[in-house]
Amino acid sequence: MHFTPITPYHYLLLSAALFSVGVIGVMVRRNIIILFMSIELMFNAVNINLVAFAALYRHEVGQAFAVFVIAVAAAEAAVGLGIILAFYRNKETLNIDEMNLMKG
Amino acid sequence: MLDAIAFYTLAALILAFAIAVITARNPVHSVVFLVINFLAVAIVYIVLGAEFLAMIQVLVYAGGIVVLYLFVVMLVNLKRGPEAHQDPRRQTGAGVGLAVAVLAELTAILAYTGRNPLPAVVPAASARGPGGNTEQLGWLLYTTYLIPFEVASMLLLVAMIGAIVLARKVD
Amino acid sequence: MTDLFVVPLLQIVVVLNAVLVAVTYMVLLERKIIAWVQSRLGPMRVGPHGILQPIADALKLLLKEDITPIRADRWIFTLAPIISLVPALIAFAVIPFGGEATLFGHRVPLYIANVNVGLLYIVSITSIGVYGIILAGYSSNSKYPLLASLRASAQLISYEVAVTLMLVSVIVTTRTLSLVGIVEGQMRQHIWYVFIQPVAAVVLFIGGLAETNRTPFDLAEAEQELTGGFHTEYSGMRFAMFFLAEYANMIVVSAVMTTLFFGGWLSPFPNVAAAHFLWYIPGWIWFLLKTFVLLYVFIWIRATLPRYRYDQLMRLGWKVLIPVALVNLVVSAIVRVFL
Amino acid sequence: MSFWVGDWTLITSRERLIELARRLRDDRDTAFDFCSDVTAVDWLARAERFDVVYCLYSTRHRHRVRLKVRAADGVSVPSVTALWPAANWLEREVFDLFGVRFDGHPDLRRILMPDEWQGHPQRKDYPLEGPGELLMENPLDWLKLRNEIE
Amino acid sequence: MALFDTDELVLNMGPQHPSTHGVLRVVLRLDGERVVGSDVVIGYLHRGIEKLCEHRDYLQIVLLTDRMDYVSAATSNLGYCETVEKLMQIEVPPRARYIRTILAELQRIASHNLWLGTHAMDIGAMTVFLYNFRERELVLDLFEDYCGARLTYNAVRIGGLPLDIPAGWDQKVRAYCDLFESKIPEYEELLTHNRIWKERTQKIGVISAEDAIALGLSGPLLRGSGVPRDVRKDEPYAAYADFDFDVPIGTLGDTYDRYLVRVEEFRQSLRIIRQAIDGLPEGPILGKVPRLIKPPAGETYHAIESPKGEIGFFIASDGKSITPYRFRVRPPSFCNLQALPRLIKGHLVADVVALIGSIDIVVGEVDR
Amino acid sequence: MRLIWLLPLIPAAGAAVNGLAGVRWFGRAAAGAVACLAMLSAFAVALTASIALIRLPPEARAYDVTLGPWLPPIPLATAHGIGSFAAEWAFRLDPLATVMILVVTGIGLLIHVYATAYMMDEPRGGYARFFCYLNLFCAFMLLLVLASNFLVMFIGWEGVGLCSYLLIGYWYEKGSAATAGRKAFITNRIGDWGFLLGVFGVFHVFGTLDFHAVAQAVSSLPIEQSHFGELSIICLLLFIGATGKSAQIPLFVWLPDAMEGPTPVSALIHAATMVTAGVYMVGRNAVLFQHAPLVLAIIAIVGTLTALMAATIGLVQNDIKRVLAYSTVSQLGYMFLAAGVGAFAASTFHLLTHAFFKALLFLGSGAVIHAMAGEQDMQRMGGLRRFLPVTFVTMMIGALAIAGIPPLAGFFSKDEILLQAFSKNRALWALGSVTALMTAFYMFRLVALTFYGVYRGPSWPRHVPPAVGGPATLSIATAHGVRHPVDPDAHGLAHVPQHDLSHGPAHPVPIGPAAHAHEWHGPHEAPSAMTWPLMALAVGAIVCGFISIPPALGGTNALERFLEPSFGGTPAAATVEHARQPRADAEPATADQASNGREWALMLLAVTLAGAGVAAAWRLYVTRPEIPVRLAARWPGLHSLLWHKYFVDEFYGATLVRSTFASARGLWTFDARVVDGAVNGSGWMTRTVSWFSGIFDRVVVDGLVNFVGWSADEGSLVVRRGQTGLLQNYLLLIVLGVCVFLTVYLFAR
Repeated sequence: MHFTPITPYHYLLLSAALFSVGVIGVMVRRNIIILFMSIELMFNAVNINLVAFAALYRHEVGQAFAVFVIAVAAAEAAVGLGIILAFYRNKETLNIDEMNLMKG
Repeated sequence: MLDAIAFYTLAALILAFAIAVITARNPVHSVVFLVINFLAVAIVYIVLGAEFLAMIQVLVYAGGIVVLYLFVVMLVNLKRGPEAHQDPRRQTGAGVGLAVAVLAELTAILAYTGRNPLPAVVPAASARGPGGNTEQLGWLLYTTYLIPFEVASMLLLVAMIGAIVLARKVD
Repeated sequence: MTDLFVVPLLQIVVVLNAVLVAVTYMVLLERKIIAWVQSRLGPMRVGPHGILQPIADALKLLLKEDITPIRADRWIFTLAPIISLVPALIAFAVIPFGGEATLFGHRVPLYIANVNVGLLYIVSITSIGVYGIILAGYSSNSKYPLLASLRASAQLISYEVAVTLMLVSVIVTTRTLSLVGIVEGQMRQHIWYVFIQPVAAVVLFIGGLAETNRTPFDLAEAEQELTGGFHTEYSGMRFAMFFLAEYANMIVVSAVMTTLFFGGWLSPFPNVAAAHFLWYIPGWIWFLLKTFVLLYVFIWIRATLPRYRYDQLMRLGWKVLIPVALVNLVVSAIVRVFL
Repeated sequence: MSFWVGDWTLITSRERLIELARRLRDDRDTAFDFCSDVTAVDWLARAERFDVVYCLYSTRHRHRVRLKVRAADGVSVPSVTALWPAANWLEREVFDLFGVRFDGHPDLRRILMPDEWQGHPQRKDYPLEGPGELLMENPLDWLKLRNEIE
Repeated sequence: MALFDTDELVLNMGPQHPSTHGVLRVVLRLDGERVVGSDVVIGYLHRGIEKLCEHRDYLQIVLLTDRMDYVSAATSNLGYCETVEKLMQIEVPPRARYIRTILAELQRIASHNLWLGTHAMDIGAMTVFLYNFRERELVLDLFEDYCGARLTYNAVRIGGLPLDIPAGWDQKVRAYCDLFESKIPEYEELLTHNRIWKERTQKIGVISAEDAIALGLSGPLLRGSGVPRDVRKDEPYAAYADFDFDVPIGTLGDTYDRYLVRVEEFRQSLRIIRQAIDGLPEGPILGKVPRLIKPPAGETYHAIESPKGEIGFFIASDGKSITPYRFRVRPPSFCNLQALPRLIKGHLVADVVALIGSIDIVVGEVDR
Repeated sequence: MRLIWLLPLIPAAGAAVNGLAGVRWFGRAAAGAVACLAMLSAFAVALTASIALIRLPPEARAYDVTLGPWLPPIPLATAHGIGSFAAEWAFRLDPLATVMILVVTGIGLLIHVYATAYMMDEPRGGYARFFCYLNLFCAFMLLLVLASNFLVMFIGWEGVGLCSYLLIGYWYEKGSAATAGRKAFITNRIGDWGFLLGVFGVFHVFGTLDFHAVAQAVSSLPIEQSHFGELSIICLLLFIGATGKSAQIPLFVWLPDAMEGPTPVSALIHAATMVTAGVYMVGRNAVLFQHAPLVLAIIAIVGTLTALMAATIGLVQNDIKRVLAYSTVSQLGYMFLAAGVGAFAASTFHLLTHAFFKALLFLGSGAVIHAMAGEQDMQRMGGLRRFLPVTFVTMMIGALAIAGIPPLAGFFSKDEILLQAFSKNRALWALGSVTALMTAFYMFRLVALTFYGVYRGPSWPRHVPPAVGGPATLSIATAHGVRHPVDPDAHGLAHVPQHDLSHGPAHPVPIGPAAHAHEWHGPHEAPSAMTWPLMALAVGAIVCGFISIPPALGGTNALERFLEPSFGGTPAAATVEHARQPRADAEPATADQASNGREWALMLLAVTLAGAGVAAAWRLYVTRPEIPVRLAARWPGLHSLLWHKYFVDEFYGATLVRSTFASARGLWTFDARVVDGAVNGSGWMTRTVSWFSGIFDRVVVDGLVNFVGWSADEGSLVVRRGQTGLLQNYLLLIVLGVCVFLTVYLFAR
């Protein structure tokens, strides 16, 4: 690893860091909306990875996968936010710690 | 040199705003940081030669999905702060620790692998001339990945219907 | 180095200033045209025929007290007008005002960038502008702006679907996303695309009215209903920014329409030998002329039509424009593939 | 019943008001379906000091009549809102300005004066002057103050 | 937005709001943008005119009536003076009655002009507003010619008129009628067949004939619901019995019908003015009026048709003082405004604005 | 002509649209328009195909279309060894089919149009459902008549039966309608059983189901003049099928009850088209039947008896639709009489004319019922001539036509049948003539009771209702565009619910054309969508007789000539026909003239009889209305017999139904005693055994299971604590997993 020139590894590293930030966000925050945003960060980290690989291998497959990831993210956001709204209606809270219906 | 400057600036921006997203107290602020973060990521895509993806990133992510977040944040006017109650069983510290560990390990792996010198990033677009990679991407999506593409569109449709059903007023 | 840095920078400076001036004078133009429609004179006091009125207005706005409501979300309140204005301005980056011109021995293109995803760029950039309105409404911590911002965001998102779909059918015709390429395509095909895609042109124009929050879709800033809408709580320079953004957006929409459908910088009948005398007028003048005509239509509509209601607007968007756009897209694709 | 300068006036008692009003509204020959106005007159000297006046009109026969009910201070009058929804605000106004209460009114609040206002300004014994602000806000306090001074 | 389950939003429309036509306050309970409940709060402009009048002599009161419905002051003057005339059994000379009719009808046109302009403005059609104000100016000019004032005319006296018409005034009125008649199509062209205008007004705030009568609506609102009631026809006053005119009525009782009714009233007013100008009799303009106006003890109620609806005056005299013992106005705007919560329920915020405009209130008259 | 396969498809498509989409989404106008449009286009196709067919030379007038295989060839044993059972989607357009498709589409179209107005008061969904059924019916009927083999015909056969069931039971909320539908269906099933057996027989004997092939095969077989061979059996079975569908003795009982359906249904299905399917089928297999003269004789006798019996019942019925129903049965009997004497062409001719005038009469009765707000009892009508001029005139034309008054359609066809019967068997002819007399009588009884005399129906408010609102409301009403409530023309289809006065107490939910929201304001003419079809049919009833004027009247018997190839089939069959038909071309000229004279005489007699019937009806029901009452009083037994329709229903009830019930009860008793006893006994055994088993189970097995559960419960205590329901705890584990994986990856390299 050197600082210059910029190789795909740099991008992979950036992606790893972004991913970790997302993970920390998911771990730490209790507001479910922010949780979702952290997940979006993780998606982005993955996308950076894919695009970096696409640049590395000079082939658009990586970008194609990134497109799919974006589509999945959109679907996830739509359904997830729908669930949030439905949940909020019933419980008047967005605190993930109060959403423990799956408790054993 | 220029690309190094660009990369480090962008990386700093992305990470800074990502951290801002997860630390902001007000969810609306989080959303705003998230938008800026996404714009920065879009620029990364451009640098990597994926203009189409960059535009999609802005259009779909920043312009579409995050607006949804903003909407929900504004619709849900909270009577008590969501961060009011913390379940004691949740090991926040362990989570952060593990995340950092993952990062460290990934860095280690990359550093280890990165010792083999790789060619610098040459954006795919410049390799392919002025037509850009949009056309290639289109070909790829509509030939090799046609079925995944259609599946994705079905997924979006289902998600749309699902979201409407979920968010509908029950009466 | 000159071509890489100096020329674009100069271009940016020129375009930015021109746009800002144009926007301020758009306000005057609008006031004048509406006045004429309503058989009165409009501003007459500042300068001959009110020609300096925009400067006076700008000065007034600059010197006005800039109030931040006490319970507003302070920095978002400040950020919102910026978010609103910046996309409107940077959208000009890809608009081709003309072909190429020779200036001081340099061949200078009359556009800042010829991006090969130009059309997508415009769409994605304008989609960012929504944030300005939503955040303005949210951060004002006031009910009218909140209602307005919800209205505006729903409206913009809905109409964006129709507009983008329409753009796709235009792309099917043009086979390129580059705005320069589109103009050149019209040169090559000897026809303005408005004649190939008339439905797209009409829907795009309606969508453009809606996306720029203009009458009859100006619900988000309906003075009579929401006391000014999302910028109710704004004053001074920050209000001016919203104002500038709206007019800049109008110009963007008109310019894009011109580029897509009315042959951009091309003179009328560029391929007819008899009309070659029109070449003596530079392309960018043609471009501005066409844009101006479209802007005039914007203003004309404002002077003529009442305002839609929110639900009617959404109905129009979802039940009329989007189906029309879809049908148009399918038809365009069929024509493109089979004919 | 009286007739003067072309106007018919009926005077009735509070007990019979509703019955009479219903007859006036529903009878085919009277059919007073339109309640033009409800107001009151404060005859200060009289024992039953208020006249509550209902101005009625018939959109079918195009004739008018006035219905009058007398009420002493503090005595309430039955509300005719059930017969003529139009009387809603008009009765509120009479209550606001005269203090005549209406039994059975769905929403008897002040209408023209602020909710916390004291006294009923259209009464003949309402003070007409006072020391500025205090009168404007609390005329009865001012009255008390004046009495103390005297 | 109604898709999502949101809490009810309480929105204070007014007392400072561009579309509440003064200091009207409407408290709306909204579900999304749909009105689920509302409360109309008035009284911000309450000046106690009724109380004031009980402390002014009969002539001074004419001035105060100007200040009630300040966009149609002449009708208020007329209604008041006729009530006192009825109370005192004063005969008004025919010339005065004719001129009073002309003034009342000009006033109706001016008032409807103002209404149409602001109503269209509320719905977003700004050009109509300016067109209407342009023509309203002309009426105000006529009034200025007649009495020197443009808004509060004080134009009628008990027993007749203070002034005869200035020379050439009748010709000006005639010219005005011709001019204005050519202007009505301009408004109609912009609105009547405009799709957006129709979508915004048709089936908005529908009120049936029975409900309209029960709610005590009067004027164009009642006629818009299809009830052919007009005080000018049913209980003719001034010189209306001499003229030939139609009472336009609507069918459905929605905002669009009320608009059509008022626009047609423009034309009917012009018809009346022309007949009055053509048949203007010669003679005195003031009847036999005692020096001291002190009506006998008694009370009366008299109503005329103001542009807003039935404006009635109830005056009780104790026969001893030179001031009325009780002076009461039946304000049409007040009674019509009562229907607002009923009209706006279930509609959207934008319709609230249209309906406030459709009722045509002047808060000066509502609050008095 | 290549497009004849479209004919069933178009109405089927209409039915699909109305049934799939219409019931949920269409308004009345849309549903009606879809159905009528389907019929209109079908009619257009039929017309073009017919014209194309007529243009061909007579011997070439047959056109086959095979759409494709339906069943692949299956080897099956037949009487002549192994045959290959194959079925194709094959259609055949020949002159007979041409007549039928024209009748089905043409009259069907008119009735559709009529029904759009008649059914206007149905709920929106029901309206679309009705038109779906009606279209579906037409599709099946066309399939039936166009079929070129028995199997395709059977689909149509069953399909029309189904549609008939659906449509009779259209007002399924009404008990009597549902019962009538079931009755029709079950009775038809009995007939279908015969038909199906006949088809099996056909295949067994000939090894094919194609009509043409069967006809060819059969023409080479000898005629079973005296013995009752396999052909006769087949024909008898097929005829049983025909009696079911065409309501002949003994299976006619369903048709009168089928009048529970809406009147257009009665007109289309139970008068004009479906009930003629049996006649058509017999005609279609003319060659086959000609080889079984014994069966033909049975057919002729059954037909005659049916005609006579139904006519006698029709004499005394009071329900307007029932009179017409019995009349239909009677006329169908006529057709079978004609078929039985071998005059298939005459039978088809009568089928055609009958389709016109009977549809006309039914629709007219529908208009009357509509006018009387659902009243069907003729006793409660009378004098309607004034109120319903159009209906009156058209129904008069129909009655004249059915009575056989020249020159209306019925005269020619009926005369032809009688002539043929005369030449075959005088007894049949005599009975037929008596029937003709009775036909004229009861038809004019109907007309007289309905349209003449004094009005006997319920009264209606004639005075102006008291004005409630005074001048203000009146002007409101005017301003609102609502017409005045006392204006008789203003209310359109307004009636009072008075349905079922003749059927006992009405159903709580008012249904049928009588269910109206508004008050009934007296009888009134039907809307134009109903009167126009009436007029069109009236014109048809007048002129359609002229297409086959007998030679005696200077005509050429065009229709019969046109139809000849369909019945002849092969030269051999043609010779048979010639041999049996004294009036055929081979006869010498003198015989021709003699027969002409005879024809004249017969015609005169027939017309006289018809006139006598009319006159009698006129005297009994218009000039001296008290006579019928006296007559009924004098012969109470006879009247009761006729009034109760010869007690056939009761007879069936007492014999067939009760015996079925009795046998069912016997079986049930057996079931309860023997079978249940055995079952119960074994059950008791099982219970005893299982009690022991249960003890074992509780102690040993449960103990084991509980132990396992208990140990799992105790054992999972540790694990369960990790199950916090907290999302992030789970995520923590995932990240831990990733971390471990990466560690392994990092150090394992």
